[in-house]
Amino acid sequence: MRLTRSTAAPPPLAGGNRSLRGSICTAILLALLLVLAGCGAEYPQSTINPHSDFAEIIHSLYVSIFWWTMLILAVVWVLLTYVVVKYRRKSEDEQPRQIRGHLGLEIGWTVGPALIVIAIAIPSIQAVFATQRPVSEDAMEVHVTGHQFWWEFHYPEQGITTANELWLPVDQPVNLRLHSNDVIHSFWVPKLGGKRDANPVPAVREGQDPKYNWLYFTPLQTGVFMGQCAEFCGQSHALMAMRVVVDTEEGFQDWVDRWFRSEGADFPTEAADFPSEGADSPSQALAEVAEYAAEYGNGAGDLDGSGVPVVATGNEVLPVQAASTHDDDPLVARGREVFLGSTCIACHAVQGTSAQGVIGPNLTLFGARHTLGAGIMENNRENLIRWIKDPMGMKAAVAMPGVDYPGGNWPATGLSDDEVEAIAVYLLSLK
Amino acid sequence: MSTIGLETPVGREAPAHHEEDTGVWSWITTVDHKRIAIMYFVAATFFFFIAGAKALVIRAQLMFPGQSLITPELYNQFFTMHGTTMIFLVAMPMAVAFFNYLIPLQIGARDVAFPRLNALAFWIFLFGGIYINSSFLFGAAPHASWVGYATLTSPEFSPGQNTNFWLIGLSILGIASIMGGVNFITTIINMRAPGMKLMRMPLFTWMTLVTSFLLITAVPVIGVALIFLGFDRLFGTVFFQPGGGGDPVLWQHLFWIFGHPEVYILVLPAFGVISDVIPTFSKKPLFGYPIVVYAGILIGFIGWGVWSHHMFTVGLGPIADSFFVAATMIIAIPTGVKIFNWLATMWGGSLKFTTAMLFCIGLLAVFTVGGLSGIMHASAPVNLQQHDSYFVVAHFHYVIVGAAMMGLWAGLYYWFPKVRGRFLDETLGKWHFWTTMVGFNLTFFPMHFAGLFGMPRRIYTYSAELNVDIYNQLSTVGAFIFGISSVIMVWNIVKSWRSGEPASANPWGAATLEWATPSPPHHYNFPRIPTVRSREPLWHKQEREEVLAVTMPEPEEEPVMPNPSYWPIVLAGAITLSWALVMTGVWWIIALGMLPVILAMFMWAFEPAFPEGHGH
Amino acid sequence: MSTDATTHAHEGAEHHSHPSASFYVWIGIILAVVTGVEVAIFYIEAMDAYEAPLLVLLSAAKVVLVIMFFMHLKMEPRFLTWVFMAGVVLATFMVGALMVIYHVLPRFGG
Amino acid sequence: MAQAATAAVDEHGHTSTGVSNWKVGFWTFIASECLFFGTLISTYMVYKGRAVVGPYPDEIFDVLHTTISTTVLLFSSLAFVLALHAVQNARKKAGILWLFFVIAMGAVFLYMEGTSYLKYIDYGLTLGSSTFGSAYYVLTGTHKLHVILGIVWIGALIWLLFRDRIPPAKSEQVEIAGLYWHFVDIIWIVIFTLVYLIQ
Ligand code: HEA
Ligand code: HEA
Ligand code: HEC
Ligand code: CUA
Ligand SMILES: [Cu+2]
Repeated sequence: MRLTRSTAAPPPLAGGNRSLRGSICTAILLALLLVLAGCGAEYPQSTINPHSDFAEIIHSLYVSIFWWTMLILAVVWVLLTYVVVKYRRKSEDEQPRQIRGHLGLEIGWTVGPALIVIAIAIPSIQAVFATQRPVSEDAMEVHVTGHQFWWEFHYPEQGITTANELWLPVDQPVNLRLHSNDVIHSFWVPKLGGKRDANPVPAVREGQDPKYNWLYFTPLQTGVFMGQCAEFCGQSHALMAMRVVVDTEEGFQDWVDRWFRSEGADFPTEAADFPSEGADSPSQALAEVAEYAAEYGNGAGDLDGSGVPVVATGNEVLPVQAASTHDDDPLVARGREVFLGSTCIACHAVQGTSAQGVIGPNLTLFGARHTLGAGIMENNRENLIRWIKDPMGMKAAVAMPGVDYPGGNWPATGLSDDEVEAIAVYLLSLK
Repeated sequence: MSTIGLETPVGREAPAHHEEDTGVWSWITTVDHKRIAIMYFVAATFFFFIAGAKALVIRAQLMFPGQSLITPELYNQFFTMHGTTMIFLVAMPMAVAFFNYLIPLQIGARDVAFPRLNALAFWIFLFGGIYINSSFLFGAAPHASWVGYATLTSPEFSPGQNTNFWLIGLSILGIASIMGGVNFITTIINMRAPGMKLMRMPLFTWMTLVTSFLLITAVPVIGVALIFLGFDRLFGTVFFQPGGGGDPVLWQHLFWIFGHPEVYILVLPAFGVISDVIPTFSKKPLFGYPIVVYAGILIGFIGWGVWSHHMFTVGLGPIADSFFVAATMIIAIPTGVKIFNWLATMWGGSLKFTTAMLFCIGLLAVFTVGGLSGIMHASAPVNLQQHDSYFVVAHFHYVIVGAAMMGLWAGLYYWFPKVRGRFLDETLGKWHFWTTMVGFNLTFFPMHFAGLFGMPRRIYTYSAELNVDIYNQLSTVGAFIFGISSVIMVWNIVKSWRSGEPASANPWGAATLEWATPSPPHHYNFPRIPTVRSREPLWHKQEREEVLAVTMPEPEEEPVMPNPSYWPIVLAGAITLSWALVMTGVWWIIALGMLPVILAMFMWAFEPAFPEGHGH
Repeated sequence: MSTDATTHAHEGAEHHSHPSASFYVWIGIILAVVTGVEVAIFYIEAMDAYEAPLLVLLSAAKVVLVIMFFMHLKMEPRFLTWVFMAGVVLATFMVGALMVIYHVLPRFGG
Repeated sequence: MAQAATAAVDEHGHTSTGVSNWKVGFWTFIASECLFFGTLISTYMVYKGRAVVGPYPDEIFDVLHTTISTTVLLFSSLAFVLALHAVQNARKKAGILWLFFVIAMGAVFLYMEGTSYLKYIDYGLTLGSSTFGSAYYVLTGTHKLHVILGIVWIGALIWLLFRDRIPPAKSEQVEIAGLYWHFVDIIWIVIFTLVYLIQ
């Protein structure tokens, strides 16, 4: 809080007008109060508490500009106070000297600020290039897709797709490629650096490169960092948050491994008793899902064959690995069965199962997420049950059906309370 | 040197021998710039309350984390319409009210260059304002923010009429703005009294000229952008549709190419006002007059080359970013020059703290804060943290409310006696000022902190985890205090309109030509046009006597003024209607809608503008 | 702003100072010829390298001719030129700036 | 109308610049129009070479055809100056005749451009087919609308001339319409170069 305290730097006052001085003092006191209120508390989304190289560049720049502006403010306020106090009209027939200007002064207060502007602009421009410098070779690439109203993270090198929680290894440069298939969103995790918009990418002709935005930084400390969509993107813009988990090198590797292990011993391609609403066989159900994905996945930013991804990334079925269900709760097995048998899989994917929907967040390792619903609440059984029953009740305009209303072009799920609970337990078991 | 005019002529006791009509019809058909000005002011104040009420609901909703006083959809409509209304229906028309009243008086003309066009612009503005607000009645208020970024406004993500109301409403208002701009440029260039050289014009007139140039050059840009958007929504073009190769970012360019000059459209009139008020209450001519004029022109000009500072997060690349960083920061220099010249005007003066002067001083104090946070935004890397956070909300309310609005309120207290022949109540005025200062700072200062601690803007609620409740609570309390201050202002206006203390022709001992007319002025302003010999015609004894000898007496024969006409209101109604029909998206309905416009234009063209025998 | 228009000076705005009809015809012919040259440049392949700047230059010349003589801005008070130039300069600046942002900067990697 | 206003607001009928309010106002309006078309042209230029699907400009533009229509429009401007010249010199009949020529050439221009439109639509270029289609039609369509408006205006002038309502002293009414017409011509000069010649 070193920084904010100085906001209150009182311009020194010299005698005079009582009411004016009083009000200025009150203002200063008030500012102090605000700062004090600020000091004791924890600000998880603070812009002035950097934890990455990017954020640090910005912060030191901000601090220097801050002091320049405080200097200017002090000068203006001191002059103003002086003038107001000193030159009050004492009698009605005062005749002040009629001065019309002074060339020296004009030059002075043109050149002075000009110098300050230079002093601010040069480091700013340096920082512009420093924060958009060429990417180093060992940088890890992650493709970020903003959706109304959640985040998708695809790791092309690892072949992982996850949502709403971005896992990163500490001290490892990372290069985020940002885009959106619907409206503009903006990726912002203040402690890890500035924001950058996730724009819908205009379709391009064969052979031309689509234009993506990039955000390149190195997290410098482990921890869970809060972030939030910063570009107004519709009804639930306020509820489009996220977490970035910066883990140790090993922790990150472990997360990657777990992602591939999380599920899938019995990928039910052969299972005869695979139920799906209105579907006679599992293969038909899967076909429906694929069709659905083709149809609606295209919907938002339909870029028909332009070379820009039209559906969310990472929808290929990845190789099945060893099963590992981390929970002995008998509900898990039941939940899994219900989940794979309901409309959920039209939109959601769980690695190693028949659930390979790409319209909603990938739920692999969902149990390991700290939050639910794009970072808006704690991920626990109670919240999850409520969410599955009534997502719209928790987030207006969410594109997901509830138990008794349709959503995102899909009918109500019609699940019973037991089934919902089972699904919740199952999803939480995916760690 | 000169002596300052204290022996001023008294106000007009008896009404002019030409009895002016006062009925409703006379207001509807008026082409008198002074009456149009009053209507502008009343309408803008009305919209101020509407938009302010929305702000209060917004603040109530944000007082505590996780509240749900209103639905997210309604919240989005409220902040969108708060911003849209405040900018296009409050700040701009309120400035235009001052242009209208003062420009002919300050340059020594009897009316503006095109009186009927003036009335037309007013009615279009009013109908456009009503049209865009009527969307609430249909539950379809605009909801995509005042900047309406594509693709959120594309038919796919904003089905329904909400966005159509917005884009059609804004284009209607745009027509009025361009008409106003043309009219004031012509008036100022062409209708100055003998001797009123450019470099003798009052600063307010100068800033009106610059603002008008910004209007006629910036508004067409958003006009075309709105046409594109309308075509995308109604006729299937792909200007901003990524699927068809359109670039949503182009909308942002076009919007801000308009949008940044727009913010100077908001603030320059206020700068003009205080450049006239401060000298009067300092009993000193404006320090560095030509420099202040050039600085204003420069601000308007450079203001054209900085738009992408609203787009640093869009990913334009480091070269473009750097250019816009530098261009933006350069604006600090002419703005600072203005500030220092105002301070120098007061330096060594004899300051009288009337309410008008207090608002000027308040403006100097708080505008600097807002300007400096603008400089922080202008540093692209820093902007990446501050953009779309409450820090920006703090910045622009500090400059808009703290400068544009406060400047106009200074003007209100200053010129009210001219308009009404009565003073605004100074005691209530002081209450207004101090509640404004307290309420304003309490509302918007804490927003800096909310922003620094990571609160994004345009969110209907925020998480308690962010720990920004205290700042939001202070803001909310401040907003309600600010609300009270606005009520005091209106109360003061209403009360003083009826029973304020009578004011003489030049009650403040001011220097400029508008004070050489009785309060209120004749409807023809000047019986005979005075000749001007200096920048402060009323401060130089001999010149004052000459001017007053020409401007004060009742004329033997009244100058012929343009006829009243109801065609402006009819044409404005027809234009609004025909524009509104665009919502149908059916080309022949739109074409049919043009008929009344053409008809009204025809009738207008053939109606004599002047009484029999006076036209050419 | 030294271009100060004082009230009583009618800066040569009288109509009879306008050129004769044949003068206008000559301007018209020049315009047509320049158009012909432009189209020729378009078709001659050897000119491709200089095509864009040349064409812009030639059409700018045509625009200036029309404005100065057909619209006799040359004969009007200086102030009108200022007003018009404000529009032209800003519009040109806008077109140029957007072209640079969209077509030039991407070549430098943004 | 506004000339009259000038007289009423200034007893000597003087204006500060010596030209009428109408003329100052109209030049101001033209400055505004520069930005209007500037934005349309900017957009066309931004999307130049970026259309995702055809037809592309080089596939459909017939430069010779457009050269002819351009030249016609150019000569209509010349006809207008001659009309104004005639009106100013009290040669009413000649004035009317030249104005008829202006309208005729405007109509030829519209006709030729209209046939091009139909051809382009045949090729598959529509408002919504690509950014090229959108930007091209809205830019040139807006220009065409200006031409139509100009024709209506000139029609009204002819009518007034017939009725002897425009004596030489009031020739400014024709002059202002001329400013408009020449401006529309200028815009086409720019469009012709930027859209058709530089592909
Ligand atoms: C009245 C309106 C007004 C005015 C006058 C200004 C003035 C300025 N504005 Fe502001 N601005 C807005 C209205 C205004 N703005 C609005 C409405 C928005 C938000 C729109 C939206 O997104 O909804 C905005 C947003 C905005 C942004 C984008 C923020 C973001 O969204 O990320 C930026 C970035 O550069 C910016 C910069 C500036 C600057 C540099 C000035 C300068 O002109 C300020 C210059 C003044 C000073 C600097 C103080 C006085 C000078 C001195 C005492 C001299 C010495 C000073 C120095 C040497 C620095 N403004
Ligand atoms: C002229 C411009 C102007 C003015 C004067 C104001 C004035 C105020 N604004 Fe404004 N504001 C904007 C322009 C302006 N604003 C813009 C452009 C935006 C951006 C919109 C967007 O993001 O798209 C914005 C956004 C904005 C937000 C951010 C919303 C969000 O991002 O989610 C907030 C939040 O507090 C806010 C608050 C206020 C307050 C409290 C006032 C106060 O000053 C208002 C005080 C006035 C009153 C309180 C009126 C008095 C009314 C009563 C007493 C009620 C009685 C009612 C009746 C009789 C009907 N404004
Ligand atoms: C129409 C597609 C669709 C269907 C069907 C669907 N969902 Fe979703 N789901 C979504 C979308 C979209 C989101 C992201 C919502 C948001 O945060 O804005 C989501 C989010 C979730 C989340 C939170 C994910 C996170 O990372 O926070 C869970 C858990 C979830 N869905 C479970 C289910 C279950 C269980 C079902 C079936 C009963 C289901 N969904 C059916 C689309 C769907
Ligand atoms: Cu996504 Cu806001
Ligand atoms: Cu700006």
